[in-house]
Amino acid sequence: MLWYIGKRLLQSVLTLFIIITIVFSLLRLMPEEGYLGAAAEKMTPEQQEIILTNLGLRDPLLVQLGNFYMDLFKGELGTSVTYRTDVPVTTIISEKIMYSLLFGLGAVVMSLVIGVPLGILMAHMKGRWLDRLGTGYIVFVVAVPAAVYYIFIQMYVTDLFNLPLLFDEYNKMSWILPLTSMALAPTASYAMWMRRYMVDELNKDYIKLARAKGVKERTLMFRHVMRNAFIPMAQYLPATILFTITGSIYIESLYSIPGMGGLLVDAIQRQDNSVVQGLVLIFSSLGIIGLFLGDLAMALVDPRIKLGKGGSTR
Amino acid sequence: MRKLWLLLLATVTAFVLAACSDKGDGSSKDEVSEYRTVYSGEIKTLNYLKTAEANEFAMSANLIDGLIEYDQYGIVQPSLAEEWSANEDNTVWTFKLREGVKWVTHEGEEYADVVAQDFVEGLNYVLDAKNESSTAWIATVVKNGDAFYNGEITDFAEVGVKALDDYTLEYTMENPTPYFLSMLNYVCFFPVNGEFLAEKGDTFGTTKETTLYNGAFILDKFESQNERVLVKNESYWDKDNVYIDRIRYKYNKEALTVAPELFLRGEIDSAEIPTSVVDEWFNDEEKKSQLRQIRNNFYTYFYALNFNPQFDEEYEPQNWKVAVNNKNFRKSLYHALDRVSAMLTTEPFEPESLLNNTITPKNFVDVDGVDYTQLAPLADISNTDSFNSDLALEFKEKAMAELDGKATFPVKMVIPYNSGSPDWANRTQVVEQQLENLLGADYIDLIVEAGPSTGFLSEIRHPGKYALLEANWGPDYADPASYTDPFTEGGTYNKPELAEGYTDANGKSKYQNLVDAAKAEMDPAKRYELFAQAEAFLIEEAFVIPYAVGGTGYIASKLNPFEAQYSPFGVTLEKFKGQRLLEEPMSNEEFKEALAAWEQERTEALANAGE
Amino acid sequence: MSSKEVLLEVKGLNVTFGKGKSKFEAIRDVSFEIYKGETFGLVGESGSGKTTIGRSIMRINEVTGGEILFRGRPINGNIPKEWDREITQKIQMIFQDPMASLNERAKVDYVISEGLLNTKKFGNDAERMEKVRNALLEVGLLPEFASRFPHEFSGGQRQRIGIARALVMEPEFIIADEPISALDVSIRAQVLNLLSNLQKQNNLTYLFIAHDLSIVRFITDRTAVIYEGEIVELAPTEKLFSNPIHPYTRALISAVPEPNPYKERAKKVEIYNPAQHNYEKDRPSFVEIEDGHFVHANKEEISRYRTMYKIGV
Amino acid sequence: MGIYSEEISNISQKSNDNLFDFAIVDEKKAEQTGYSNYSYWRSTWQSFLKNRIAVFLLVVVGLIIAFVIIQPYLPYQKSPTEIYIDETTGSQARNIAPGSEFWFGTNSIGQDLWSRIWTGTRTSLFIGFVVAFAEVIVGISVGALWGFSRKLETPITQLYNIVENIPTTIVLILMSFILRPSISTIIIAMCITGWVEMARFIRNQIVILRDREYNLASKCLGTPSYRIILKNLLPYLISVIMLRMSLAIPFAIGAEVFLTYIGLGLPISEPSLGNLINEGRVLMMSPDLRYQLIFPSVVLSIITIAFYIIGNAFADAADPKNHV
Repeated sequence: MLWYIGKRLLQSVLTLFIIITIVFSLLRLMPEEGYLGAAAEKMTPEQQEIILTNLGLRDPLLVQLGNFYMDLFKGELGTSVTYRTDVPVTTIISEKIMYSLLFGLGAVVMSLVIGVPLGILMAHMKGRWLDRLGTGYIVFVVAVPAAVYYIFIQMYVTDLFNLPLLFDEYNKMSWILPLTSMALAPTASYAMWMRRYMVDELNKDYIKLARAKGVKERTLMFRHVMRNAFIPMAQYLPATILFTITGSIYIESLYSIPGMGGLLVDAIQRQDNSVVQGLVLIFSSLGIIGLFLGDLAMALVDPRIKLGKGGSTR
Repeated sequence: MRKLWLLLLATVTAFVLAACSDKGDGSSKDEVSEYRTVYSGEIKTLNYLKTAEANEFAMSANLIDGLIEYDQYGIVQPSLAEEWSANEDNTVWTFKLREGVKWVTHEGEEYADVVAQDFVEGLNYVLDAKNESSTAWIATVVKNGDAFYNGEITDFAEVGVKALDDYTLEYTMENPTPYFLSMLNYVCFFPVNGEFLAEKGDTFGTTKETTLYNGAFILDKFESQNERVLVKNESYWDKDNVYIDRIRYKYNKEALTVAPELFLRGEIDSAEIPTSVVDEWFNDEEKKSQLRQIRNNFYTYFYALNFNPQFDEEYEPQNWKVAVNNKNFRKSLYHALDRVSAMLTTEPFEPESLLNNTITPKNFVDVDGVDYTQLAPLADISNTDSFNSDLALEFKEKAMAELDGKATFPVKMVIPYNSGSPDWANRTQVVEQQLENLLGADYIDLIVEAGPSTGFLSEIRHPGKYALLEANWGPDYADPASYTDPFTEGGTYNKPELAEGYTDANGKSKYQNLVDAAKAEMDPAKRYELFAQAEAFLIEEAFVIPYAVGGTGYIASKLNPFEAQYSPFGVTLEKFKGQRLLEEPMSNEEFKEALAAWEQERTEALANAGE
Repeated sequence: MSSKEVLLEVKGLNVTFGKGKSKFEAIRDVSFEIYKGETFGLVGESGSGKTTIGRSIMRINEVTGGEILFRGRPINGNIPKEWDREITQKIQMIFQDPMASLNERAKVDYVISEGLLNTKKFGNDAERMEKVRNALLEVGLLPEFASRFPHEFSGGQRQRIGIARALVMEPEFIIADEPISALDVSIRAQVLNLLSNLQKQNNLTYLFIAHDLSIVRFITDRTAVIYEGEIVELAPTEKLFSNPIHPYTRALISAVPEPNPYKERAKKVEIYNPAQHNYEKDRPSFVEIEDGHFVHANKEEISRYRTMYKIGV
Repeated sequence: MGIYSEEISNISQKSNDNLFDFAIVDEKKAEQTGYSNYSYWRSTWQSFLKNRIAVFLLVVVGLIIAFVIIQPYLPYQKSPTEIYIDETTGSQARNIAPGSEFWFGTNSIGQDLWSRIWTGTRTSLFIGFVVAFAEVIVGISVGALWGFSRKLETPITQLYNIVENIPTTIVLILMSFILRPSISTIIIAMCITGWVEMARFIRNQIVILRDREYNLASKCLGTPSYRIILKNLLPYLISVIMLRMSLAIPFAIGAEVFLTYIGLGLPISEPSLGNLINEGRVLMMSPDLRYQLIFPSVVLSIITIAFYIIGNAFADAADPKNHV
């Protein structure tokens, strides 16, 4: 078990290393004008060159990479250049991460609270109106690009219920719409999973047997069906939670939530390499941790799987 | 078991929600004059010695005072300098500083006095290349500035700035600089407290705590992508002229989209109204009264004909080169461009008000109350619309006759735009259609191309990958020379020096010689006239097609723009000092009345100042 | 069994699966010879390794030790391409489950000519079609079936398609891996008869893998009994059934149900206990206890067997 | 007892000797009974036809595709890029509400929204199809190698872990930044990340299939690996591949909307659903102009939902288990 975790950790660190190196190199392909900002227009080429040199962009790529890893080793992510000049990346990210966490967790909790019971109900009433309604909702949310229905929600619902257009951390009402919008998609996928696994499970022979034996429907549902239906979900849950936490770029920008998603887009557009790097590090780590936790959860929930035998691929 | 789970989840949700919202209502606005707005362009630093971005200028303009300022008519007024003088040839400028001006911290505590040495420190920081200042190129106007920046000189004492005593400051110029005063409102000439700077080191200007203030406002809150709050500086030397107590900038990535709605809901006090929704505002009685034009700025827009075409072979750059070197061809384009139709995409109601017939816009400089654009050689151009379809077709005939056999028709013209700007894209489509319709598809074939949204200049304009390109330029100091930079040798625009048949005996282009002569002249009246001649030549030969001035669009705002300090240079236009919040936003009619009155008053004020 | 020409020889075969802790020895030191034209049976319970042996010969499973010779030439390890192609053609296999061993998404035509396509053993397409036709006829199916999909057939028909697939290659040696155990009882005989007839017609040699002793007795000439990866007894089939020596073989044979209920009831089933062997000091070996009858035993056991079953005296 | 005795007497009365003749087994006829005229694709299709909604949507999608192709050639169509001039004022016909002249109204510079929407739909569908196609090709190739070749398994798994963990957003944004905004850029950007899921999916399927007996049989016959993949494995995956492909189309269209939203999409001189929606989004707070957002959104939603449902219905139909 320990050996397995250790091996997986080592593998993850290696993967992370490669990812960061790739992103680091990719970022160096961006046009250099971005580093100079609006002033580029009026600077002489020599002046531009001096600034670029001072930013370390004239060093060989390997040296730049080396410096980055040296910093990382010390627990620093460097300082921002074009997002918040000279401010440590860790400071910038730590300002944003709380919002993303709150919204991400809020949305996950909301979608679990709504999505799982919805899926159970749908499975229970398979083929009836609730199931159809739920299926319609799932199809809509999964198929239509989020950007489109987010806009419509903001457009009509703010008017309808007189809710604030923008997020304001002091105004409770302003939390409602972004949270709800954000929860729509995960709610749909939880409901979809739950329904599918429940239906699969309900079709199995042991359920028929139990029914024939006269086991109460309630007991059947909660003891047998749900427990087994949860097993496949357990594997994906950590990953989806982390995915939601890393923030929704749309929601954050539509409602002005100062979270990490918006930060990522901004940082890339402003070519703030160190911030992008920092975010990639965090996102990728979260992704890898998610995978790992998923496998772990799977192993804990499912008695058939034992850790130790080979790595599992999703 | 399951109920427990749900209960737990519900509790967590409730807790999370409660925790986030418990901080209470932070905004109370009784009796304070508060100005609220949304923004989408984030500022990256408060370090005014480093930045060159408009958004950050807007911060430093209100947080830091420089030596001089302007009144609402654009006349220089004392600020931190109470009086000043220059020597005969405008190479040495001496300033007498105001006493008792304080540096304060973000909490409003006094930190130190503002003294002459602070200006020296500021310039030293800017000219030190390792600080990566983006405005150093302006500061190199002082003696040895460039040499120090490039590291040829290491002793800053040799640079042309000296604190003669605590309150006397002397600048020595590299060359005669009659317009030096107008440069002083640039952040690179702002003061900084040396001790504080040394103490903060690299963190200077990164947060509100690591910045010192001597301006009208102090930064109370600075959270990227969230909110910035400025509050009035109670220790400000001229605080009686600051009428707004608090300025709140709320971040919104979609500011452009939601700001109008927020304004209507009374959540903000100023919102730009995108062209696409202006109709709707004008059609609504209630909204209409809250909408007015934005005041023009000094950015000037023009279509540049490229003499160094480097675009893709498939579009025949050589053919374009032949065509563009024909004056009649250029003139046909010059007269064919219906600038009004292009402007309709951004200003559908009064497109003419933004058109500009010259490169230098009006109200920029004047000779004894006569505006530069009305000087003899330019007056004609300024007063007639370049669009003339008859003339255009006439020139087309001539060009086709002259170019017969030399160029292939239709001439392919690559006309790129920045894909980051939808307005630009729309305009380009309009121009393409309008020019082709007027001049005929047998004559020209415009190829609209989307350029990248970042690196547009280095991808498109600098390498010359265009035939016709909308370009703009903003002035740096109060002298027509400021508008010649794009077209003189070394400029990164359309390289008119490569035009064939315009080389003078000394090997330089005709335009270059005209500009050089003007630059050498020190008497303002003659100097400006020479510049006007050069500019008239540039337009007359149709190297460029002047198009418009900046400041397009409409705004709903509770600010009165005519109370604000006025000057094309530096950070002046961004200052809130002197402005009051109106009860009701100005309507467009009111705006026009006020504008007319202001122009009248300005002429008087300029004439008075001239005396 | 008229000629004693050895077609296939397995010498000291070892097959190991996995590595390290999870290492599992599927086959330990197995040797036997198959003569041309005979049907060689391989019996044992499931998991005993009989399929592994078949697959090792087919070169699906990697061999960890020993060698397999076809006509005296090794066929495993690094072998010349030419030889590789030849044995691919000469050695064919019939699979246990006709439901699983046919590609459901390909037409019978392709299924049968797949091998031909690989070896290019036909001049033109018409010739290939002709071969497919013949193969189908040979196994008693209509040639028109070539254009159908496997799932349109019953289990017995499918197995015949599987046989046709092997036959079309014109092999010398066929490994039949429990070819009838997945079939309906009613058609087992049909397939077995088909196999016998084909053997006579085409002069084939079979390695017949089975767990059902009665079938083995019916079809094979010689039989090897395999237990946990080792051959415990090998003898001409009749001899094996009439005079089984190894206690495992005896247990196996005694477990075969008798058709006669009176005899069945009177029958005493022997139970094999592997602990009965005492191999600590006296290592066992594969000994020819009488002509063509081999037993896996140590010296002590050999002598005991000789006296017990009165052989080879 | 009474009931049955009557039955029995009935039977005995009706019986005759013929009934006890031996039936002659006609081997040939017996063989023929094993035959059914089952065809995989026909059954799939028939099974698909049972899903009324999916069939309806398939017709809708078919009509839309046909329509966007022929639309420019129909009478009374306006140019998607021409800026129309209002006869009375002489200026651009801006923001004209839907009516008889401009069926879907005009946008803020006077371009006809009706033709822009169909041109945009054409562009978006084109992007969707190309991306889906490329994803399928690359995904299948990599997935097949990954699943089938034991040597390549570890390196590809590593590659997968890496590509999978670089946030897709970052790749999309970076690619659109590095390359010029154009249709091919968008397609490349989306393909770079898109194939990954497909490859993993194919790989998992192949791992499930590869050790089935019929593949061993092919190996015994000396069938080369490429043909085993091509003939033995991929035909089994065709239904799921079709499903993935039909889902890839709406996802690609959605990704285009996303890229446009963050300012990296197609230039607006090249209409696509993404930039039409983005153009319309600016107007969302003006009720009178919302039609500029609603029309493209509705068209986009219909297309994405249709592909989604069709894809799922097809996958269900393609599963032989559902062929009754």
